[in-house]
Amino acid sequence: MTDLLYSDVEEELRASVRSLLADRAGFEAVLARIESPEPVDLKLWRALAVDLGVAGLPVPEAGGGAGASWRETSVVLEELGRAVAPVPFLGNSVLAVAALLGTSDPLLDAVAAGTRVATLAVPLSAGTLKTWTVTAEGDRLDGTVTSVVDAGVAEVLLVPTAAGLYAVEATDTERTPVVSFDLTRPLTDVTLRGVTGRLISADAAGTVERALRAGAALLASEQLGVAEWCLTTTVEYVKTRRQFARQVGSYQAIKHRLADLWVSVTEARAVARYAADCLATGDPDLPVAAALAQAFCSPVAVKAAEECVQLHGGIGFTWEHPAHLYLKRARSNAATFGSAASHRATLAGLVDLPA
Amino acid sequence: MTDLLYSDVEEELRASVRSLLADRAGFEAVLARIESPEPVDLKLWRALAVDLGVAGLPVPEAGGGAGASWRETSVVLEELGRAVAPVPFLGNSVLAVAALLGTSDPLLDAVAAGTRVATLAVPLSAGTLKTWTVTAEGDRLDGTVTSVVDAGVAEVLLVPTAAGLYAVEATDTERTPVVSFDLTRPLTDVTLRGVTGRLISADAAGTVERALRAGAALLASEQLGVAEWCLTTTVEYVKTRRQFARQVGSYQAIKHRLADLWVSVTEARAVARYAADCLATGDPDLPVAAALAQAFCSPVAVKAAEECVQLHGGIGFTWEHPAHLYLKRARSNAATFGSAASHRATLAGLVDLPA
Amino acid sequence: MTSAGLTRDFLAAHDPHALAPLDFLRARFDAGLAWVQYPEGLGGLGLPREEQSAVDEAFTAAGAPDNNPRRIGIGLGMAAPTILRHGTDEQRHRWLRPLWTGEEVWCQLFSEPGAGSDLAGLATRAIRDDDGTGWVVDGQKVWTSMAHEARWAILIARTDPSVPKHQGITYFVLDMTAPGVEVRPLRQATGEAEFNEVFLTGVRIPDTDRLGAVGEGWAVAQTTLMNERVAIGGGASPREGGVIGVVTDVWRKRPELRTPALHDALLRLWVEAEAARLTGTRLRQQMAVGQPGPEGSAAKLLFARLNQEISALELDLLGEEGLRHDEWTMRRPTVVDFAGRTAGYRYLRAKGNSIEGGTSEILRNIVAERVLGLPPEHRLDKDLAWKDLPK
Amino acid sequence: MTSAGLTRDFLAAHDPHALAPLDFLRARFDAGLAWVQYPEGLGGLGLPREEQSAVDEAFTAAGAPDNNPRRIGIGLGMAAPTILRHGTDEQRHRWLRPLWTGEEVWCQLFSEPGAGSDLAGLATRAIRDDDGTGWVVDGQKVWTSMAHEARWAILIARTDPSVPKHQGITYFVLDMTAPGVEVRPLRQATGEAEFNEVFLTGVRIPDTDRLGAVGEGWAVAQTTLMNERVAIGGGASPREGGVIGVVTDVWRKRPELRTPALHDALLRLWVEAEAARLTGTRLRQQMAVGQPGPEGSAAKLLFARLNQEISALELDLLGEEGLRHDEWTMRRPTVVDFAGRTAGYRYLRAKGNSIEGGTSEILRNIVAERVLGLPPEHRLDKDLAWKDLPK
Repeated sequence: MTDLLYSDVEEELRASVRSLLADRAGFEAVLARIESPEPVDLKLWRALAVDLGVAGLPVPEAGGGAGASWRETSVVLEELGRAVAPVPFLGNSVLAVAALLGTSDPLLDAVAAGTRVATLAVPLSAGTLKTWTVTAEGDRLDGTVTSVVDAGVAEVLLVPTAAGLYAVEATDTERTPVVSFDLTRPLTDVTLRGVTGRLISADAAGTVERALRAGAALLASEQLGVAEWCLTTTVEYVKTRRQFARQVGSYQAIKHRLADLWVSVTEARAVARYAADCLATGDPDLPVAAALAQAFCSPVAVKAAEECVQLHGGIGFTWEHPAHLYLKRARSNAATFGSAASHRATLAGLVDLPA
Repeated sequence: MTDLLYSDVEEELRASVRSLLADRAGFEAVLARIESPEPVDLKLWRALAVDLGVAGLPVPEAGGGAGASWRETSVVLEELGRAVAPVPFLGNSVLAVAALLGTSDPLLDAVAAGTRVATLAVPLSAGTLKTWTVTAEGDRLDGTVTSVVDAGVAEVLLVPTAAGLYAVEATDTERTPVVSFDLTRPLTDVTLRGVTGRLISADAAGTVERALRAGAALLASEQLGVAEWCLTTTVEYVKTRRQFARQVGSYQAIKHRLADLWVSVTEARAVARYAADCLATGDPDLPVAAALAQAFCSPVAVKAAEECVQLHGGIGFTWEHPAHLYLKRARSNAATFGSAASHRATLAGLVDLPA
Repeated sequence: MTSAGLTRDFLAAHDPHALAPLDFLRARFDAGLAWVQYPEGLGGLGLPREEQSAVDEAFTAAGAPDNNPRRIGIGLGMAAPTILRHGTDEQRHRWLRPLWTGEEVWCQLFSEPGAGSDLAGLATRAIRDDDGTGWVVDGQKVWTSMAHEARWAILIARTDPSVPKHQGITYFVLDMTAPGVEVRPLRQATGEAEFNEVFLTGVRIPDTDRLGAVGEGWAVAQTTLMNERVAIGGGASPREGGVIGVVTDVWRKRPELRTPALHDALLRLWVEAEAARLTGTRLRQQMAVGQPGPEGSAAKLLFARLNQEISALELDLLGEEGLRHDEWTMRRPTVVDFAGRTAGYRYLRAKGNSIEGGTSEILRNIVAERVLGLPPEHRLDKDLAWKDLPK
Repeated sequence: MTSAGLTRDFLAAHDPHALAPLDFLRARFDAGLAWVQYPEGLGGLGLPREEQSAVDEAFTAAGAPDNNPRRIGIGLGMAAPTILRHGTDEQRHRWLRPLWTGEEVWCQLFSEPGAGSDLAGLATRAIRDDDGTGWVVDGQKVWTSMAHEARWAILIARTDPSVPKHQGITYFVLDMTAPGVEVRPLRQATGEAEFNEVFLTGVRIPDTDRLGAVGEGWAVAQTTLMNERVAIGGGASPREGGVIGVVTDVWRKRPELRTPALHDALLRLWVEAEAARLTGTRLRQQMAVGQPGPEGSAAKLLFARLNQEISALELDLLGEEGLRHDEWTMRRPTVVDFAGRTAGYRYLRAKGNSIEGGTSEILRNIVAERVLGLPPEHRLDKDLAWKDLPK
């Protein structure tokens, strides 16, 4: 039976991560950073990866990891979502780890330990990848991949080609920063011109599919974290903000909207936990769980962020208030690893509801 | 410029019809009738058709009609919708009149005068009709048409076949009453076995298309009437019903829902008027206006009826309260002359938004 | 001995195929295997509630007769826990055994035409009779399922109109065969009458059938209502259990009805239904480890909305068939058969889901105030005497 | 003479290509052809408002310079009607001509950080100065467009905190160049700063710049606000005008982005947009025959919701492109350019539509109470002195 609760260990992990983020990734710090030359916080990343050891949670201890599971990874993602923290966790600890876990490549050690930041060179929007934009001639790679997450700070890029998945040194590639819609998750266009790669797996298709599925399953936990922050923050705000000499949260229309949002967030938690557990346990229902996770949690996070802005009134629409960062993250996540609509289309095939 | 307002003449017509319906089609009377052996009120119909002369409003006076237009017809439909009155107006004064108007058939006289009730033998759900279930061999017709509106009381049936549109005497056919979901709009299955028909038009396809388009355009006004009754009745109820020593209508969540519903009904009025005016004036935008009318007004009426039931609480769920008749009419209308979704698909072709 | 062992022994000693069903059920009750979490002597063994499902499964596997739990749901789910918690020993022993075996059906006389969401505003009066040994009750109750089959009713009535409304209510058990009890069917939008109106005219209730203290009825009723909401929201179901399974079945079997717009609409609802199902699963896991979360209210809200949206989609899918119904005959079902009727029936019946057992509006208030801690509605009726409230 | 005749004569006498634009505009004002419904001598001829559009068209056809109406929208739409209705003759003559010609830009100092929806709760204080010839104002205003370009502001401030809040407000015209006026850009979620915060520290206003009586400012402000809502909801537009046209354009030009689910979503929004457009058309037809319906509130509610939903759909359609933006630079636009930026910009900017100029929540209250006649919200703040209200 799938366990949809949080274990004590998971709750302890959450507390450590939350405490670190509260210290180091407060809103003012994040806001200042995103328009700075270093939008990603590598010091914070090292604290997470090295001090807390969360960079490779599902990797066996022998492989440099923490010997935990994807369930714990999902808890970290909830907290990173709550803080919209600009660290290369999604690229490194979800995509790269998932891609490398199936191989016996020694690179996994460093990636899981957080000492070499890696990411998978696919467009962040990809739910599946059927064609390759990089070609391999022997070990020389040519081509461009757009909108790659965490590629700006990665040392190693995992590049899929028809001939297999290759590891390349990031500094050998041309990296052009993208003006990302989500400022806390910078994207990079990567161009390879005759770059030398090292073959990691001949089965790029299978590896990428596995990584993107892990991404879809786990992103739901980040979306849950975003939604929870938005709900909690809004509830607190409407308790204190007064208009017409009454707390805004005493107006029934507001109360009912927040109640409905709470119901949605409650559902999102069950759905996200289910996906994380299926991924952690290798449950055969994983394809359904991952598609369901994105089909459900993605719009919930957007809705929560939209309600957060609206119910804060004018202040929620300013740059100086955190709400916009969550709105941008939620909206950006809605186009990450495939849209909710594309995941519904995937489900149609999986659960025999053909068009 | 399309006139979306009501003229003084239209408002006078509305007042006459409303007054007649208030006298003769009160809720208790309608409720008693729908489970009786005569679910359609032919006395009321005669009062409408003969006394008020609304059976053939768009028909020129020379053709037995009132020499008005489809705009006036739409006002009558609003009022009939407000009363969910069980009279054969939709079959006779919309479908049959629209079908006959393009012909010079003398039957139009009697139909427009309301002295012979006619209807078009198509399934009420049909938005378009591309195949015929009745065949003509010379003037002998064979086949079955299901779910025909007003066929139970019609004297003449207009039957489309590949060879053209025929008029047949209703008593020559086998008519099986359907247990209709909308009890105030009884349907009938009609079977013809070698029935003699009189050819009215060789172009059955064009005639049926014209009639169904008129139906779609005008049904929006009935839907507006249904929605208005539901909104008005609910607003009145929540002003008087108290729970927790407060009027239910003083709770903001209720207020906001009713405000949103009022906005939708306000829109539905503009959309329904536009469709009626396009039909009345032969505006080339009629195909868009008719599809828009159903795509928009159909869900508004359903929403209004659903809110009416819900906001009345328990009493709105009883047989003894009128709300259920409006819910059934609204839901049944949503499957009449094509669903909202099918009209959206029609719009896609008309306004160049291909799949 | 464990409940598993006791069950084994009981089944060894009592052949379910040899004994008359009622005798078997009485014996099972007396053995403490009816509801193991109840005290010994009252059908239980004082064991954790979680052990019950294994016991039930063992009985089912042995082909034992059951007590037709859907028919006696109000007794099992609402009356019994209230009697257990607030009844005297004598009351418990008198009522619980025939309640559980199904010999006596129970109904609930709470709602009134003027007191729906605002249940505590009820107007049914109970006045002490002249000799002080009982009460005389007058009033009208509504939305009472099973009243026409019930032997007993749980009843709340106003015993003191001169105090604020929550303070003047007392909780009784009413003999439905008593003179002055009149049950009339209440027909619904579906044409059926699942429910009844119950008119009480000078009905006498002995004071020994009062549950809890005079004026404490509102607190007692909370036990009943809490158990009602758990019952409505509860129940594990497999994927595509419930109404979603009906419409996916239509979709799979009848490709000619499919359109691209309906396809995405169906998938949206499939996703919603599966999310609601997992939410229910998580709720039960929380309860099993003793963290009763507030997800129960969420479950009921979702159940109502999904039933309504899914049945509406089914009508959209069916087109002309949705214009046609099976029958409008006034019937008196004892259980709601969602799957056995037309899509139109499901559509109409589901409208009741957001009204019965607490409207969705009241549930949202509960979530907003109790879960999110938002300020309560402005109320006039907490301090004023009931008789002085605007009606 | 008719306005058409006067326009013809004016254009015959004033060559728009020969005169300097400002001279031309001043002459047009003086000829009463600025806003024909205004009184003679104040840019008008006392004619029906409907005649204006024909006049404007004639000027446009003749290639005449316009007064850049979007830049001076607050002056034209809000300040001018208020000055006309509540100003003295002297005030009207001083302010209306340079306002209309665009020589002087106006802004509006109403909202405050603590007074948004509850505008009448404002805290900015105006105190009579020592010699009684003027006022000294202290406070903070927010959401002020054009404050950085404005010469004048319409301002409401509290002159008496000891009376209930609506009674203690006075309406002023503020010279934005006066000492103590500080304008700071207010950056929005889009990265731009369309708006400003305005800090008022010991700013002196002569009493001759007061509009209406002391303590009557709330009534005067109603004229301003009524005109604001009409302006926001108004405007005829062709089919597919506005944001829906942007997304239909993407759909038609880029078939590779299409999916069946998005197709139906797009059609739903097309239908909604067209219904909203027809609603606006009907509203204008009603106003033209002197039946000003309450559809204005509906129009603003719809405008906000549609802009939000349509821009979200555009992002859904764009996929990866929606992850990429054009720029986050802090800019100071004077008009909102919905069509010229990315879908992401539209999505973010549209979030402001349901907040600015009256939140959608407040508009729903207005519809519920004023149109449907539902009971007002329970309020503490109507009778208590402003200073005693909970803040």
